[in-house]
Amino acid sequence: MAKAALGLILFFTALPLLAQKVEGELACRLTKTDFIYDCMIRISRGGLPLPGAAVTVGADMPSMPMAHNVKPVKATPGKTPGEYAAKLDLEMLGEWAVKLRLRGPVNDQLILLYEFDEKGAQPVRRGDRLPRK
Amino acid sequence: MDDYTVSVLTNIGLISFIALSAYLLIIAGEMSFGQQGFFGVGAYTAGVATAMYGVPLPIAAVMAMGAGAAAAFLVGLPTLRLRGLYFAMATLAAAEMLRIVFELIHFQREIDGEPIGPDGTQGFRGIRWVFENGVEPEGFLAMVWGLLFAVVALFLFMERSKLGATLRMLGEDPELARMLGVHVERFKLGVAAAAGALAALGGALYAHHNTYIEPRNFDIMLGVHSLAYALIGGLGTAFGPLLGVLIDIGALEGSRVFHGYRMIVFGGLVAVLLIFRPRGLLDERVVHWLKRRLA
Amino acid sequence: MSALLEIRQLVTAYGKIEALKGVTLDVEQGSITCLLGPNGAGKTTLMMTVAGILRPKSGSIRLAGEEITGRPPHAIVAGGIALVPENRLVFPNMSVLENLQAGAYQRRDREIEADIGKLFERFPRLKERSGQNAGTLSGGEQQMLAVARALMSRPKLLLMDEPSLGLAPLVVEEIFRIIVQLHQDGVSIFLVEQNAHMALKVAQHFYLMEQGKVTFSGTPGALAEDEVIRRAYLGSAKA
Amino acid sequence: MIFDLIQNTFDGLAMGASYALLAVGFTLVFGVLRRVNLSYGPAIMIGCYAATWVSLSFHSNVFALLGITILGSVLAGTYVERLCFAPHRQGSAIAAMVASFALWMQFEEAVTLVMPKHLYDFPPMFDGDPLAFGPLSLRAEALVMLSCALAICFALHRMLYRSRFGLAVRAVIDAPLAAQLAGINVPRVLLLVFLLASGIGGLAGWLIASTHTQVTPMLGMWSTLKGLLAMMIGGLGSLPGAVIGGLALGVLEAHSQWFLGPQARDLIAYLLMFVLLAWWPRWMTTQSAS
Repeated sequence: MAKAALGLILFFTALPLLAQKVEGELACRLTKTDFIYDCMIRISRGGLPLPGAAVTVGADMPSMPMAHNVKPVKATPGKTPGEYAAKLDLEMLGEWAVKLRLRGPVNDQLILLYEFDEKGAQPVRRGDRLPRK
Repeated sequence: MDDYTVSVLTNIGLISFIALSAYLLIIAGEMSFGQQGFFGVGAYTAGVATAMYGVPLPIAAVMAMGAGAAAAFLVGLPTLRLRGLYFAMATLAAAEMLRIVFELIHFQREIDGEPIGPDGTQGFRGIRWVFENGVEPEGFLAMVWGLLFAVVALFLFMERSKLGATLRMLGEDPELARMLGVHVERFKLGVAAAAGALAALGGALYAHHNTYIEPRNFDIMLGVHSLAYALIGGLGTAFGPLLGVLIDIGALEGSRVFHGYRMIVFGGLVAVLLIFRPRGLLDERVVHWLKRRLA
Repeated sequence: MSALLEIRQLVTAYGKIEALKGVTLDVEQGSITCLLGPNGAGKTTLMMTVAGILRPKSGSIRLAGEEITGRPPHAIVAGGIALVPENRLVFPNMSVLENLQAGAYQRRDREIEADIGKLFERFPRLKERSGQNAGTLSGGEQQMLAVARALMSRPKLLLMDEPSLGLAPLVVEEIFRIIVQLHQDGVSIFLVEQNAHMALKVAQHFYLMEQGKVTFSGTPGALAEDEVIRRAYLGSAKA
Repeated sequence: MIFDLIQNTFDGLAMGASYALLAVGFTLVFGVLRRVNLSYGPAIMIGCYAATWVSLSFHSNVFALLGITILGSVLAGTYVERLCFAPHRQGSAIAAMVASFALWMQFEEAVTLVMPKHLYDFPPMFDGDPLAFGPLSLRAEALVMLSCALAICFALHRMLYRSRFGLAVRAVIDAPLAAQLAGINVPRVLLLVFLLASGIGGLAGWLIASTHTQVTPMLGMWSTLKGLLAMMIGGLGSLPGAVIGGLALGVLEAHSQWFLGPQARDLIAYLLMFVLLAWWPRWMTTQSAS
């Protein structure tokens, strides 16, 4: 009985947490090897760092979904809570949809659009589709 | 199974829907360069239904199929009487129009304080029905392949029936079909709508697998890949397109042997196979031979 | 002395179906040789194979002792064989003059203009229409143009595939007059013809082809004497 | 307002000149082979990338790069012809179209493997400001491009109607079997036409790259789609039509972009292509290459 009550209380206190948005951020640096990036992933929930998640990182090319994906790697927890480190082996420079699969405290998937160049990666800002003008 | 295997298998299943959709039109004698558009219609329709209005995925998938069939019907109405090359170019134009329409759609709702919905070129995030309902990747994989097997079974059943015979006759000799009393235009519209629905079903599942879609997902690359899968896999049986997908995504992409060169290998394979096996690996003759062997 | 055209054991197939099943025949220098046979016997296939459009599966074709089997069509034209195809096949959107110029495409000499002049003398009606598109000509005129175009390559051997097909009787007679004239000018002619009555008047040697095989070879006299052939090709043949 | 309209038209004509050039090459192949070469743009891209590579490695003059661009496009074009068009000469037009797309994928990946950056600089044709006409301006490159398009169109017309090779090309268009029987080496004529079109494509690619002073992998798809569109608007298979179609497309795009935005610009272009194909197929398919 007490257990059930505790469970209920936990359930209701957890609800607002569950509804809070999980967000991710990426900071990458190109290693000495072509197209391999050292990436630091920051994951937060409702603005607070989210430690303890099992994070798998993959990537898709937006204009060839399903067929062109990168073998997902498991990210390792970094020094600061909410930070995770992973090595991404991409096939080419350009835009990738980085896919973060989260398990543990949350079961979710985040898609981050980043442009990978010869230094690192920046979030994609979309404007005109054509590179001209 | 590890995550990667599950995701590759899911992708193979998902892309098989659009490959089968291209196959259905090819055996009816039309090569569409635009099935990606209907795949996109399915993805957006189902995504809007589940993420914005809380419709359960199964119902949303049916809605997506309806939308895909309707779009394919409307595109087919003025284009199906065009021959070969002209039909190919018209469907390509139609699919590109659909893609640009996706870019123009900004339609969002506040859900839990977050704007959810298609946002033009920024894409459509948070199609999270699968996660909210606790479907594990393995479960989703089973769902995709279950539906795929159902579709293939339907194909196999159809090919044994009078409908299948009519379909192939339409592809080989539409004039003969007309003389035998087939309503060629009406029949082709029906086929186009069915192919649209099939592509849309694939799109609906894809949107929920990925949780995020954007207009660029549905560009010409996807459409021509689906054609290529059907053409290299073979036009003799519904297993042909599946074989095509398996070769490209399973063997070339999945094995990672050709890491970074896959498009070069696959492109060359398609070009060479089109010369030596114009109707694919599992063409009518091979299928006939196999059937005799198995019988 | 070997024949101008020697065909030995020629086999041509469409996929698995053999249309020619080992054809052997000769066309003598300076002769008009005629090939008879029912529809589907493989006559057009034979012509197309000699002209290089179809590739034989086996066998050999020699022109004046030289092996030409398997050569591409343009090389065969250069070697001295020109085919006047079935149903004429002129270039409909090009003028009569351009049709003739195209016929001389293999040649690089300076006598092309002169040859066109000579052909216009032989076919005055083509001269009248030299600026007109070939597609606007009548059937008989198109046939003449096709013959003239073939002659522009200065062939040693002229192949003609059913030149009288679909033409009015008067025009057919004119075409045969031209054939005789060409022969008198020294052109060797190998003719496929359904109209056996007309062919009997001009040809020196006959072959009969049935189901991809040569079943008869002989002179006009022998042909006329053969009971079976006479019934099949002369008895009911239209004049 | 009126100046905007005129300026837009100017910009449109400038853009349209490059579309016209692309469409002329596209039309040459379509008119003779009755085949759509989707690899047309990607082969041009190969030429531009080859030139960019030379430019980065040897800092060569922009006009020397013209030769490299044309050479690269022609080599890539030869590869496409041998693998996609020669084998399907008697076969299906669609098979050739799909095969040409397969090679497109190869070209795109090959280019990004060798030169992975998303954008490379290409040296400009001219340094200096656009030509000014009162409040209006026009880039000199646009004039060069437009004159090239017109000159090539004129030269091709001369070639088709005045030369021995032109006679052969028209014979092949008119009746391919008869052309073979007349002693014309049809496969060679087709190959040469294809290479000629690739060379024109290379010239177009160089003009475009040096006008925009950049190359990206998008250049391939962009060239194919714009060339295809302009060809269709010009009536599928007519050379003067291709030039007019290109200019019309450019002007249409410039105005729709100004009034409705970039997406609407592309939407309208595709809509036009769709409508032309769907509702006037007879008009589209009866034009011959002249």
